[in-house]
Amino acid sequence: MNRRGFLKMATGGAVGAALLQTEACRVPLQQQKAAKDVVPRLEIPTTCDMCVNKCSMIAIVEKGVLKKLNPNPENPKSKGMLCARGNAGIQQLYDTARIKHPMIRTGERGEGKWKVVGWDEALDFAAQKLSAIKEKYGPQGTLWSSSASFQEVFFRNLSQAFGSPNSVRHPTLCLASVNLAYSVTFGTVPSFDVQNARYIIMSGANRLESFITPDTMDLIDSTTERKARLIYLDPRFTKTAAKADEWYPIKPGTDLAFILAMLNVIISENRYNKEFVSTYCSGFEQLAEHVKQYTPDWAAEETQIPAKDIFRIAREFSDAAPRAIYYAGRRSSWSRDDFSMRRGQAILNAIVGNWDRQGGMVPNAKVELGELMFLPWDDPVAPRVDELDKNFPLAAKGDGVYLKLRENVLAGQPYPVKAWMIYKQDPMSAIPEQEKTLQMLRQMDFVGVIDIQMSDTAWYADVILPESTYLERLDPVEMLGGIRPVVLYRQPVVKPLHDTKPAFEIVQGLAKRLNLSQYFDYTMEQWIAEQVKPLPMDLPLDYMKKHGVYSPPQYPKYGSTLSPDHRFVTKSGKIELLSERLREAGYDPLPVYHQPSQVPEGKFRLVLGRHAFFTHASTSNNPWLNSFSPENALWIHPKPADSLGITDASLVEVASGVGSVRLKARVTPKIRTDCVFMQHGYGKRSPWLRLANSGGSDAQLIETAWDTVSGGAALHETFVKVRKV
Amino acid sequence: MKSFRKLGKNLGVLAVASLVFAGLLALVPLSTSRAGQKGNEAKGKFYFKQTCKSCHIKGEKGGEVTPLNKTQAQWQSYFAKGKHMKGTEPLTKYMTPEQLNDALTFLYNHAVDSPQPETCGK
Amino acid sequence: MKTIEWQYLIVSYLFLGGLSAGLYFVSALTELFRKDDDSAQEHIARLGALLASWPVMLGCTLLVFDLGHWYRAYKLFLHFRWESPMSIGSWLLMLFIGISLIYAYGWTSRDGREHFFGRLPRRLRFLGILNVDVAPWRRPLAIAGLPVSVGVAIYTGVLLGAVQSRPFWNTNLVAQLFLFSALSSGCALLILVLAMRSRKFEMYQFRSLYLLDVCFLTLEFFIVVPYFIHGELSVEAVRESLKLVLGGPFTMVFWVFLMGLGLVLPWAIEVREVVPLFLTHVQLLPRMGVATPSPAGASVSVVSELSALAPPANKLHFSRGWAVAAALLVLVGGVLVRYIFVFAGQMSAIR
Amino acid sequence: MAMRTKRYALAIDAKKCIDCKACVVACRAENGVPLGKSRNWINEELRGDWPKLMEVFEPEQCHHCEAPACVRVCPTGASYQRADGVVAVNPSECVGCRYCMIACPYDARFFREDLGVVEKCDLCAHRLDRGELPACVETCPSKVRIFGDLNDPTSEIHQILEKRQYRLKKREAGTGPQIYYLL
Repeated sequence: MNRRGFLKMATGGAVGAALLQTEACRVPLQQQKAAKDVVPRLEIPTTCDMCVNKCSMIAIVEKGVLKKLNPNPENPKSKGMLCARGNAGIQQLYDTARIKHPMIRTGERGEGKWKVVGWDEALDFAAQKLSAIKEKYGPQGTLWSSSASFQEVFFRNLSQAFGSPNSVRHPTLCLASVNLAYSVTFGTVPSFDVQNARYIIMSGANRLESFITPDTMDLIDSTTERKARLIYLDPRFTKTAAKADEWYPIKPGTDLAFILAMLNVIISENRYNKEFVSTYCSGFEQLAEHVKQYTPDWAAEETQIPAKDIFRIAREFSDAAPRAIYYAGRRSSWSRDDFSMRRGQAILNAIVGNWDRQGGMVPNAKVELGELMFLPWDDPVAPRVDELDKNFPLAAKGDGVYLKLRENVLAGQPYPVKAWMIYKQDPMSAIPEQEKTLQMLRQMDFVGVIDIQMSDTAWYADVILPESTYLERLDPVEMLGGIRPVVLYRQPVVKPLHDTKPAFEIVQGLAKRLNLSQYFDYTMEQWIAEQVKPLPMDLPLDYMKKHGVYSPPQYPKYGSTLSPDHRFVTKSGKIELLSERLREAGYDPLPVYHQPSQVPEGKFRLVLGRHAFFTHASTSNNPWLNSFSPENALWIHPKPADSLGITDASLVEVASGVGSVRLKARVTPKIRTDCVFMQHGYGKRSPWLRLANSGGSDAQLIETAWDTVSGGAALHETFVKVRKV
Repeated sequence: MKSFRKLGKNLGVLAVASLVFAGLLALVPLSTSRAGQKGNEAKGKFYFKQTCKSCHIKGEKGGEVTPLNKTQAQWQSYFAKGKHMKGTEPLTKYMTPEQLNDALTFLYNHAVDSPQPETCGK
Repeated sequence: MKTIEWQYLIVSYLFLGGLSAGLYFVSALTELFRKDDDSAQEHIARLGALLASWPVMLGCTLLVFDLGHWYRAYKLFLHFRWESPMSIGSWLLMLFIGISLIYAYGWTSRDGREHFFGRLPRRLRFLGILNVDVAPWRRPLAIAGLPVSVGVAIYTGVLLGAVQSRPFWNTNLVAQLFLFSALSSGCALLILVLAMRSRKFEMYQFRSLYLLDVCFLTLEFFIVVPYFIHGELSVEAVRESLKLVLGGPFTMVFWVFLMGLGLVLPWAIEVREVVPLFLTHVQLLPRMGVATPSPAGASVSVVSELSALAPPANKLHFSRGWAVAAALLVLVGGVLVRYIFVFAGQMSAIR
Repeated sequence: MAMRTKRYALAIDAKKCIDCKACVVACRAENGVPLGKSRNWINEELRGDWPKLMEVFEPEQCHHCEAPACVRVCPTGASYQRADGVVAVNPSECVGCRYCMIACPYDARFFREDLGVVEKCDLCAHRLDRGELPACVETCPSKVRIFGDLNDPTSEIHQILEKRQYRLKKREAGTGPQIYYLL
């Protein structure tokens, strides 16, 4: 007899009494409640902004309070998903540590003494400072930096109308090397149809752990439901590695050797797509000649991946083509040769012919949006301070090269830059070698920051202009190209909680005071009305308000560029395996392998990464997200840890050539013995970011180094000493 | 004969005129090819969209025209010829030379063989 | 998610509840079997009766304060859920407290009551109606209360044992262990109070307490042994959970403090104290029940009559010190049993 | 077992889980779960030695058992089971004795110090009553969880459980768990 039976026997006499009670408590609480008070419940479709992926969601609002953010399944990209960050957007809105009023610095920079002021005073102050610097140094004496946002266009327009050539964006801290590599090869940056691929190789990207995007979901879908193989190269056993079919702890910086050896195998064994190569590609003969030297046996030495595996992977990859992908994805530059590595991937993808095919690379489809037309400003007279033409002739002009720009500003070359306007960016945390960024801030006569939270950069600003969060403002309509292009709408779901403004109104306020009003003489509603005009429905704005997203039904479409007379947007009109543009600019027209610098004795290569519940350094102070990882730790393999006397959770000091930080060790077999790893986003200086103050800041450690072609910050070129404290 | 002479005279005038025009034309491409990249691209886009795009869109009589219709060299030579509607009317009918220069800059910079460095946040 | 939800308040309550049950059980048993003229036994019964209600009431107070809402405790008595050991337990506790209070009232002296009610303020005089002599009801109350007290004592173990998900608990032996540990604690507290306070009686007059306690401790021992045998022969989860005491955080406290100091040592002391009485003379036993007011002399005289057979005289003196020591050790053991089982049980889980 | 017209349950395809915590945050938002507590969570297990490592992520929450131990031991009936199988807590009846937490083989319950009551996953019963999916199910990026009515032969969960093998956790606890871990 089981215990339950025993109890029944023992207390059988009381059954009658029990029956009376059990009935009464079976009425669900929710039902009792619902009958009493019915709160009006609004469902407002809008677009997430916790990272750059622009997932569609539905805000549940009761009595003017945001209760919940649900995914909006109408978006064919984000489908029915909302990640941890998306769900934690509520916390960003109701964060008590938000900047609630415009503020002007009263004490020393970084002292944290602020005066709360009205908008007029703050804008007058900023405009007067900018004008004074324009007077003294010319408009080029101002630097304008910003990151992707639906309202970034207004900030960038202001910088140009002001006459400054110096706007700098985040891509050289992000995906500049990939974009450039695919651009010079295909004339565009394609999307990867991971959902339909059968064979996926991923290196230099940690897609399942570091970033949740539609690609992440599609990858899981293809690897689990459609049995696609995932081959993953990473010095660290990440969550992507946990899900991969094969994981190789490749020696950092040698990915290109692996790719070149694959090219070698595929070409020498005639496994490339001959028809495709002859119809659409140029420079194949030179490529074939070039990769002869890169044998798998040679690559095995370089990469520490067995030659037989390189052979096999190359064969499997070409067999699976065109449903085979060497995945590019979104990521940073890791080495000084990062561009070449990405070029190698692009070439590899090209010669197996997986262009514009289901399960391969697909050029992005677009939905045309209208544009509010106004006569723009005159071009700036001065050249860019980072001297792009001279240093990085192929880099995107509007984005700039962040590290080179910092070097030049610090040197005052070719001219002084004395004002820095920053929108939605935290250079202190985002750029390697924090000490230099701090110097750069200190040498400015004026620093103005538009942000929603007191970032480390805002902490050193002269004036802070608080922006309303994405849940409190109306944004321009945004088109997101891709295999399934979408148009996205972001509308306010609650009234602004504090004395904050959308960036557009801040820009308008500044423009008025800088006598530039003629360029901002319109309303957000007018701007949006022009944008939605070409959409195919009768009342496009009403549609967007009701649905939050529009996606043309005819996608996905494959093969629209697959006709022999199609002209690729390259110099030759072909897919350039050998790049004319690179040759013209004085670079190697084919990817050449350079051995990475070796890890010095007694040191480790510092490798970086992040987890998908954080967006870079911007959400590590969100309490809901921070709770998953309240501080970062230094991953170190048990072997070196033993010899250094480091045990799990013991405090260690990590020192590079430019700085040192202290954080706890995490002794784990999930990393190579010659590397240590730390997560991005911690060790903040700003006391307002209380939760993210813990742990160590990677920005303090990483040394200044960049990819020679794209200018992207090379983040894995730093060696560190580790010692137990 | 008279009429022939007249014709010849006229032809001569025409020839001189055409020579002068050709010379002028020769000057124009020289100046535009140099200034092709020196105009104001943003303004050029504005003029292109405001003026050209009123007819050159899908379904309108001009047919769709985007920067990607031509290569950089083709755009340059098109503007050098300065003729519109299969060479029947001058481009200057629609824009000032300065505006044309801006428009060329825009089209040149986004031509089908132009570098297309893409960015993030699109 | 794994937390230790029930902590020291619950440990204390389980101990105090068991203690009360033990006190009542011993008191009632003594009352039922004592001779009418046996003043020492009557003393034991009275002492047990008067003490029995308090620990459990204190324990219940602790229990209420361990709840998330102390003021919602009344809800426990708006329901009777026969499947829930806690529901049964709370009703059982109420019943027990009621009976034990009436039983205790039955042991109050007439003088004391007169005094108490006589001094009530005028406004409360009507309470004089409560000035009734329940003494005649002592035996019926003892009979009625015996099963209830056993229920209270055993229920604390059932409460734990009825949890399928905690393999450390999920055996009926826990209930038995808690029962005998509770009864033994009751005995021990009586021995302790008597040893510390009584000057009227000779210690040997309370041999029944010793005997009972030795029995209870012996039974406890023979529950612990099969508990391990059973456990080791059981499913993996149970074997796994036993590691908590067989090589885990509770090994030391279990074997040294509970088994050694809380069980074997007091058992040994009590056996050492009580055995000579049986070795001396069979006839001694009935006579020992007779009240002999003079402390030292009488007992010596009895013993000297039988000096030929008896062990040395001093062996028959019950030592106050040993009694106190043994009682304290038993009580500490009683607390430790609950401590170990409450904590280790919650740490055990099916994997 | 009593006949139910509906039997809500979850199937979990753990190999799709990438430990992104979206479900945990969605639940926190939907149900006002205080920081430091959680109605659902993700178990991680690392096996093997470098470089032959293996890591498994497995979301878990209340198993909404067929014979829930928590409901049985609850002294006040605050823990109850709905006709559709959902096991829930009525906070106004809960006295906070935490016996249910101890009785739960899955440690799926937690005590809210601020309210003095025990809480747990109720599969977002209020959402179910509106015809919506539980928050964790809806938000999951890789769609690890499949929610539905086992008694409905047309439901996805019913069909997938007919096709695929599954594992139930701690069956020996005898509570009849209803989270089906797909193999």
